[in-house]
Amino acid sequence: MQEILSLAGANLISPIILSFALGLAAALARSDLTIPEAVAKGMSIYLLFAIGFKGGVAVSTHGIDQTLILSLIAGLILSFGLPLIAFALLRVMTGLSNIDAAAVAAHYGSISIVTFVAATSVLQGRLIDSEGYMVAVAAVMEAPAILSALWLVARSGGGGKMEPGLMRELLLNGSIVLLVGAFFIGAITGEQGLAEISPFIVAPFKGVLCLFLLDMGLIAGRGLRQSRGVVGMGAVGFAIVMPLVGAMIGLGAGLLVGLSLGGVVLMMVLSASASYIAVPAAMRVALPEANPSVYLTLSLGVTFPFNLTLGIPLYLAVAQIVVGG
Amino acid sequence: MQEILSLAGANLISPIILSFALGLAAALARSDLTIPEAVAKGMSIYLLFAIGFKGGVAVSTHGIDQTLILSLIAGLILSFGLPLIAFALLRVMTGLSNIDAAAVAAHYGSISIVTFVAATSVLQGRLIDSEGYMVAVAAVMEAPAILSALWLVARSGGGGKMEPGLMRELLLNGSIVLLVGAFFIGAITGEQGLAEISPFIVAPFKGVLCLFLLDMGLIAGRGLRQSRGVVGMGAVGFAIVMPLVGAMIGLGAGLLVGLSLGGVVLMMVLSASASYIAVPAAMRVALPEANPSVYLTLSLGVTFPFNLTLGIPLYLAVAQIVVGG
Amino acid sequence: MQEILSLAGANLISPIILSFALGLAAALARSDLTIPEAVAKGMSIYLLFAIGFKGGVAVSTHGIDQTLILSLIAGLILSFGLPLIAFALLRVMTGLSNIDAAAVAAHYGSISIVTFVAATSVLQGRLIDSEGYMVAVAAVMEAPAILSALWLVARSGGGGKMEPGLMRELLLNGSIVLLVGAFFIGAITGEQGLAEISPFIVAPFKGVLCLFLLDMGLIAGRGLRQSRGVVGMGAVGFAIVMPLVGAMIGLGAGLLVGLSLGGVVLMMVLSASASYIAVPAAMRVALPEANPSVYLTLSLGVTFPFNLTLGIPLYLAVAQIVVGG
Amino acid sequence: MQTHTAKRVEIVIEAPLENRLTKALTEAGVTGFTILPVLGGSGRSGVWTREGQVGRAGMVQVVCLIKPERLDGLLDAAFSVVEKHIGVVSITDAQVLRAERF
Amino acid sequence: MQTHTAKRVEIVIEAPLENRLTKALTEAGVTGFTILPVLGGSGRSGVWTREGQVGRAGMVQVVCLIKPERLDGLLDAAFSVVEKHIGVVSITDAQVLRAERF
Amino acid sequence: MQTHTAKRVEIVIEAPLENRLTKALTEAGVTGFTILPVLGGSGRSGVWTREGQVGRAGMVQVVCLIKPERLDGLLDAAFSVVEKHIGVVSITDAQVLRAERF
Ligand SMILES: Nc1ncnc2c1ncn2[C@@H]1O[C@H](COP(=O)(O)O)[C@@H](O)[C@H]1O
Ligand SMILES: Nc1ncnc2c1ncn2[C@@H]1O[C@H](COP(=O)(O)O)[C@@H](O)[C@H]1O
Ligand SMILES: Nc1ncnc2c1ncn2[C@@H]1O[C@H](COP(=O)(O)O)[C@@H](O)[C@H]1O
Ligand code: NA
Ligand code: NA
Ligand code: NA
Repeated sequence: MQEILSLAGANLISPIILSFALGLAAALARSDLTIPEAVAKGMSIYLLFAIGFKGGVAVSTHGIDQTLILSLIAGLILSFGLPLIAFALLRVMTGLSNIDAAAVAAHYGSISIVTFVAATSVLQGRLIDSEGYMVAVAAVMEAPAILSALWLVARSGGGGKMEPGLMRELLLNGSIVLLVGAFFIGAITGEQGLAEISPFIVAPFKGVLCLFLLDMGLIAGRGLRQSRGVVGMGAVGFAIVMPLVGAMIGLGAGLLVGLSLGGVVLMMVLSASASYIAVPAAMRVALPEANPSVYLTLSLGVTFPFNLTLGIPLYLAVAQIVVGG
Repeated sequence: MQEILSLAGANLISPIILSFALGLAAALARSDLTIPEAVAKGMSIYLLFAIGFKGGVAVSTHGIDQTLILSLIAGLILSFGLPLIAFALLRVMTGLSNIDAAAVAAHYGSISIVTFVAATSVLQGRLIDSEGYMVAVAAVMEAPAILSALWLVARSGGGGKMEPGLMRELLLNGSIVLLVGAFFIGAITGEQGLAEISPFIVAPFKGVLCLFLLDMGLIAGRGLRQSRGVVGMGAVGFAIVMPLVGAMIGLGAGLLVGLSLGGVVLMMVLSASASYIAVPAAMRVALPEANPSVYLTLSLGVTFPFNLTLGIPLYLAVAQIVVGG
Repeated sequence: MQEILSLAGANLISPIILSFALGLAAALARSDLTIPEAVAKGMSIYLLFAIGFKGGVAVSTHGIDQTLILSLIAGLILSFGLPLIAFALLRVMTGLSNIDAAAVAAHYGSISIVTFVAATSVLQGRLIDSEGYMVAVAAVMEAPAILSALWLVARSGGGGKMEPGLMRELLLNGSIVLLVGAFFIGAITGEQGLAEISPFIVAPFKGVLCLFLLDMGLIAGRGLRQSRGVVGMGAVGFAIVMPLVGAMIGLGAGLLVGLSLGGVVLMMVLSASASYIAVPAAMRVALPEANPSVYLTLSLGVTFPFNLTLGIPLYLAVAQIVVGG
Repeated sequence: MQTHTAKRVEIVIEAPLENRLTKALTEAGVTGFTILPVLGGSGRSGVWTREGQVGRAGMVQVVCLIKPERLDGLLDAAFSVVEKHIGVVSITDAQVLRAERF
Repeated sequence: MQTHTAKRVEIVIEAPLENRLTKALTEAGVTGFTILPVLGGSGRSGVWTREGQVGRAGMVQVVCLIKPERLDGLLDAAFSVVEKHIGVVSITDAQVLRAERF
Repeated sequence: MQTHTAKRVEIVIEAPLENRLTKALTEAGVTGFTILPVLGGSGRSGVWTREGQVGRAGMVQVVCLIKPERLDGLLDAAFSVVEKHIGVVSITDAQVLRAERF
């Protein structure tokens, strides 16, 4: 416990977390600080490219593990399955309509790549290795949750049919393509490719992440300010319980698959995190009746900061106890 | 004198100044070279974050000086007081209306963070240390001048009443929040935080500053081209005399407060520089009758390049003579 | 031959080329991956500034070669002359109208700065030096081809008169001004200037180039997708034959002028490459009747990837055989 | 100068729906449209802004100039997409140059 | 398709005033508006462009669709903000779908 | 509130022509205009988008509010530039505040 707290404390005063807090505070205080949309998108492209590339290089260096396929399958199952658990929890803990609950559930089955990146950063800071292909697992977990959510809605007769073209859109979503593409470029060019571009994708990475989290803080704060009263205490409770539940299931999956300590932590983080970029856009197409304030407030306003500050160190501590190391 | 000239000469052929000159020349020659608004804003966010952070780290390393509070108070007094001097000078030197004169005065009480950054860069190049908290002094000097200007207008019965909400807007202005926020992040995370993100905020800093000054040159040149005939010789004279007056007052303040050589130079630069980002926007709200061409031409078109090229080396030389070192 | 193939092979699996391929594939698969316009423009400004600056520094270090003036003259002649050859080839190989053929010809007389940058990168990777002022030759070759194209149209009575102001616009085109301006800044500030900003313009250069080529791939792919059926096989053939012809003429010019191996390769690359940024915009003003799909598809969709993948290693191999070294 | 009667239809719609809308319009025989960016706005579903957004967030404005007789087809097509979604549609009477284009 | 008469009000105003305008509109009972970015322009106060600007420079265009009977309230509110400032206001007759939204 | 009759002219034109258009307008005595960015569109010359573009690609929308009696001069000026180029021109009847400005 002591250790968890000191870990969490160390985590809390990193520039990354403090940048997020700054953005959050600025937005709540109604400062006019904003980051231009193009710059925010540019940073997200940079982060996806860098994280994908580095994952690919790691695979090219360490070779393809036997557990690679198992991990991808585990990711798929988790992404399909977690929304069902989330949906059940939401039915118990909140009074959300079927459609809103399904939309929220889709977010929690999918993942937040920034949370993943922040966790990688914490692992690196503690010199804990992780499987490079966890990036590919992240990519695999982006979309399936949406299908589960649509199925949940269809089952209860609430529409939510699969729009023609939506499936292709989901799979060829810009972030997935960039992450997977950069992964393959990294895997093909390997250490030599990395050497060529590492002053771009390795050295300044954490600094860019700070500014990106500043932006996420701004957006989260703005969302929280506008959604006062939209989400009840039950929903907020869900947004903290669900990541814990997800992380435990991710822990089990990681152990079953046989991942290293770092890999297990990342699997927990993927399971615990909730999407707030790709899935919201998909929901506007597939479940337009669902209220965006609800799912954005929960995933970006509650779960994201929870994971960033307390979640990641907690998952790491738990994994260290279970895995040892 | 000899030394001042050689200092000024060395300053003039730095990539930073030449980039500004390139932008200026391109705009005057009506080239279609432009930097997208989002990129310019992105660079300004980067610069504010980096300069604030580094200031905070410096404070965390060198400890909080006794003079910190005194410097902040000096900054406040300067920002409140300089507009009064500027206004008096403008009344003598130019035929500007009360309102235009007050608006211009507000700009000269406030500061130009880019001039500050350029001065820091020159100090670093000469290995002269300065107090990290001068960044906080810069933040403190951004807004008060606006209040003085409004008071000047109100006194002469010309309207310019304090709009409701304007005060909060001024204090929670994006640049102030970012600068102060990054300062605190730097102060909290210290050298360790800096080590994590220095490949982002230290190494490429000067290069980004070059491109940013290219943009400033483009804007200044465009402004000069469009405002031919709007400002008379008297006003141009003011825009060169006022920074000299401001610098001398800043010198006095710096000495009184007991700053180091570097700190004195920065105090001079802050007093000598004129705002061209935050104050113009505030003037559009608070003194809409004032002519933007006048204050933008003077602060960005005349004073900014003057400080950048001749002012900074001059202030440094004077400070070296007075302070010694 | 063996060597050319292995060179081409090594070239093909560089992160730069693979990033282009990723963009191309994403666009052809209709992924919604896009890079914001402002970010793309920001990257192009960065690349032009960096390449110009480094060229200038090289000149300041190695001194001005006797061949500088000759190279500039050679560039001028090539840019004026290549469109005539291109036009003749187009008349033979395709059924394009006079106006379309002239517009395409203008593109092939001008240059692609990204192809130039990629070639520089390959040369550096092989530790082959080149004349720094080749950047200035690139700048000189941007515009003249447009005049030749207009003359070709006027000769055949098809309009295309020189719009008033167009000449000034061409010469003061943003990219030319930035490239030449940065070249002079580099030449003036020399090694010392470079030392100040090299963590910005040297270290991350290749990484930025990757993302920029990702964007070029996206645009090229989108263009190819939309222009199916617009260009026939003859035109595609032209877009591969013309760079080869251009490169051979560039080889001759480089040898005549007396350039080093690296310089000869760059002269070949400049002659072989076709513009897809500056010239298309000029064509919309000067030859609005010409079909943009035709010239963009050929220059960006065919010639650009051809040069990037096969052309550069081929030109290098040929130059090595001819020049030796 | 000779002008021709036309309708100017302006549709504000969520960005993730843009492709579906333009596809529906094209299928309804609309041959031209222009898409303008939107910075932010306010409506029954609250206030929003594009600032700092990363995904396909926000809205766009699609502008179509069409011959009056094609208005109904266009509105049907637009409505089929906008129906369940956030967004507004307005129609104004306009004159256009070069009628052959619409 | 059933359409309803409405007014389309388009206000070009300086960006630093945007919040004050939308606040005044909201207080005047305007329930929806859309904000479009502006690249540049020209008027009595000269030519300007957004290119390269860093601060809250430039202008924005605020578009409101409203029931005709609410036009006067809206114009009063808009005028109170625009009055002393740079900016233009235009009103066109429009038709809208889904009148319940305005 | 007192309003005045005006014409609202909206011209979608290729970005490389923007300067030529605004110059022609100014020479025709048009004293004010506003330029809006365009994200993309579709017409006889195909589909295009601004995304990822580097040069002066794409189009812009120029909006002019003018006194009705100046419409013909404006259209002649606009047409002289738009004529051979890609682009559309629409005119709507509008009301404006502060007629002295147009
Ligand atoms: N009356 C209106 N006038 C102009 N734009 C509107 C209006 N109502 C809604 N909008 C736009 O449509 C978006 C969604 O509206 P709503 O569906 O009412 O939330 C808003 O954010 C505005 O951008
Ligand atoms: N007649 C007009 N038509 C369209 N926009 C205008 C007009 N007059 C002014 N504007 C816009 O309003 C801004 C300020 O106008 P002004 O107050 O006349 O300087 C201009 O920069 C244009 O963006
Ligand atoms: N009917 C239309 N309505 C609105 N915008 C149009 C229309 N036709 C063309 N445009 C715009 O004008 C551009 C060029 O049109 P075109 O000359 O037909 O290729 C298109 O890409 C659209 O942005
Ligand atoms: Na998850
Ligand atoms: Na000052
Ligand atoms: Na060429």
